[in-house]
Amino acid sequence: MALSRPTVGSGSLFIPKEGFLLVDLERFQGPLDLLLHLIRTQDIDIFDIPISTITRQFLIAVKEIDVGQLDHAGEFLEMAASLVRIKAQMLLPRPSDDEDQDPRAELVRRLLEYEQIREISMRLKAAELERGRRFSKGFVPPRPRPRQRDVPLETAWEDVFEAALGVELPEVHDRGHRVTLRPVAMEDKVELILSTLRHGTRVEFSRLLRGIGGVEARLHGVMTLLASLELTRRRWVFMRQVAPFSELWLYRREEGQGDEGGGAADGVEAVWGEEAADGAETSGENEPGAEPPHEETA
Amino acid sequence: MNVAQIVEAVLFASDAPLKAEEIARADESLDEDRVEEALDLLRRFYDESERAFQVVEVAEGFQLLTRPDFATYLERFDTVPRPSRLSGPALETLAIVAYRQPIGRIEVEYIRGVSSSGVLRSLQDRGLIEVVGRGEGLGRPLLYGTTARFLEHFGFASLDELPRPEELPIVLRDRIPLGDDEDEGEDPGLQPQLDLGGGEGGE
Amino acid sequence: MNVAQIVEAVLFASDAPLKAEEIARADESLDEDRVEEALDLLRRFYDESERAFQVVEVAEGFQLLTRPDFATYLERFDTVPRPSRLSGPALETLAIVAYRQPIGRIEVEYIRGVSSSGVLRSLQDRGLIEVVGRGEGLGRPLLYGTTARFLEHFGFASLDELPRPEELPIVLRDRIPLGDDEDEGEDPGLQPQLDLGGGEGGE
Repeated sequence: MALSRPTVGSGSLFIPKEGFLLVDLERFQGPLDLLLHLIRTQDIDIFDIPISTITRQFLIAVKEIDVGQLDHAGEFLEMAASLVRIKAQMLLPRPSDDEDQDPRAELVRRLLEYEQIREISMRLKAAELERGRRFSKGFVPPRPRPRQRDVPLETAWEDVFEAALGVELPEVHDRGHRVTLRPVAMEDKVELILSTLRHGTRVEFSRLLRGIGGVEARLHGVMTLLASLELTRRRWVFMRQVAPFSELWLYRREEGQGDEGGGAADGVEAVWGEEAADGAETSGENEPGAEPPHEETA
Repeated sequence: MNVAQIVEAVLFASDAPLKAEEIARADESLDEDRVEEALDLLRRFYDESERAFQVVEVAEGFQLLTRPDFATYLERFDTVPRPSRLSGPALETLAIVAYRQPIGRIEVEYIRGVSSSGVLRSLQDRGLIEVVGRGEGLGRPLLYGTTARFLEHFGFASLDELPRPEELPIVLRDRIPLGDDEDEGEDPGLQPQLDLGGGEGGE
Repeated sequence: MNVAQIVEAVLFASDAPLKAEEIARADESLDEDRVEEALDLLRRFYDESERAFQVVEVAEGFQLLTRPDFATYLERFDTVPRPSRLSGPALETLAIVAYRQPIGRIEVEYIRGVSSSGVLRSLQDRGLIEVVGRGEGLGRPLLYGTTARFLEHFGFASLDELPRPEELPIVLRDRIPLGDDEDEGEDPGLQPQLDLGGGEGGE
């Protein structure tokens, strides 16, 4: 991923002066941290965030993410999606200009709250450091512990019974901790779309999300959309929607329609190309049309 | 044996803070008040005789700890256990739990913007937070709160010693355009929950 | 900082006895002789001011320990049985074991959604549950059930007396099977908890 910096051919994109965007994303604890960094280092009034500028900068930074490596890549992308949504909402005429209707309000609230939490955790760190300068008694001779068995128990059956009434099987995501720990990988979605389209010429977007519910649904939706956009940009698929909010269809582009060189200068291209190639290899399928524009040298 | 001696022996033989009423269990002749008196006496004696340790109020109890000035000498010894340091994510998560307890995982994740089950788990394993109940709603989510060990780790006497939001440079009140919260219904800043901490302090 | 203070701090905070030459490493200004002098000074001071602790020389070096005369208080302090209540997690775990016995740790953790080896251990220590057998499958897991003490404490003549009203969660009332992977013995989703569970059990 270090190969291509966001040189981003299109001149429309904001290129930071000092290059502060070229920071190690691992340094940031999450999307809110990154957003705050962008806002605070540029002396932006947090109550009047220039949403399109910030969105652009955020997207540039997020393009740096190597999804396979960064723990929280999914969350960065989810934030990217909601920034884009806010940006779109800003363009819509609002009923009145009262502040409550500002699409940015919730984001601002979250950012301020997060900043406060960060300040508190810095204070905690200082307290930890201070406490670390004091030492307790190092050696305490072990003495026999009282036998728990001899300890009178004050608990009544009602307490146990009440606890029994409260027992509930946790939701799937609650016990499958790995599910939430590991972000939804975009390459999986790319692979899902490609393999689905191998068996048919088109597929509904909603069908790609079938069977996914609960808290995960949103993230899966975002990742599937991003994967679709990526494949569209690479001209492996195209998308069609008849009317706003109607079903979104993904169509397979026929062989030969694929654009060999398609935007290969873009940094993202290389990253995704690599992962898509890996995916194709493991599944043992290498359709000529689906050959990613990627050289094995990297 | 006078009271101060007994109290000193008990403090000296413990590796964790003890509440006055716990210390009082050492002898029938003791009660909380007499223990507190003895603690005062010891505190003054250690100060006047310039002991290397003092009586420190931690986690709603009392503990003998070395004065901070001796840290540089002590850090050279392998036989002196090193204090542990928490990671950035752990501190951030603890800050949220401390101020918003009882709080569920989903809310923690909404505030942090990143998934947090791993870090919550590890804080639980270190005894810094614990499950304090279950919330309403779908799946009756587990709610977390801080433990006595949390206070101990940071050297706080009680939750009251946490910085109050109004002391922080970033002020949440007043200026926030509290809009129609789109999905998360409840999210009333940090303010109200602090009372909770205060109430527990128990004076 | 005088020499005696430094020596006192080191002796206090060290978790093992130290020889005079080891203590001398605390500061460049120290050597074995000066440490020995300081040790003498401390020894006399503790005696004269009738501290509850003293400098003790053992084979491996010097240590600060409480005087033997206080042993009875310390013992008492530790063994006075204080009536205690079960915590929320303990109540929940006990309820699950009571209604689903015999049950293994993995299943308890599956239902609770959190690692439970610590809380199972403490219920065992309290004599409320015990190992009643081993399950089938990988590793032949220990199965827990309630004890006679459990029945006695809660006033049941036998387990048949446990109420099973309608409002009891179905997972406890009808003992619905847990997941489709039960027969495989190991739920991959539980893996992380397994590791952590092991850690939590430690003293």
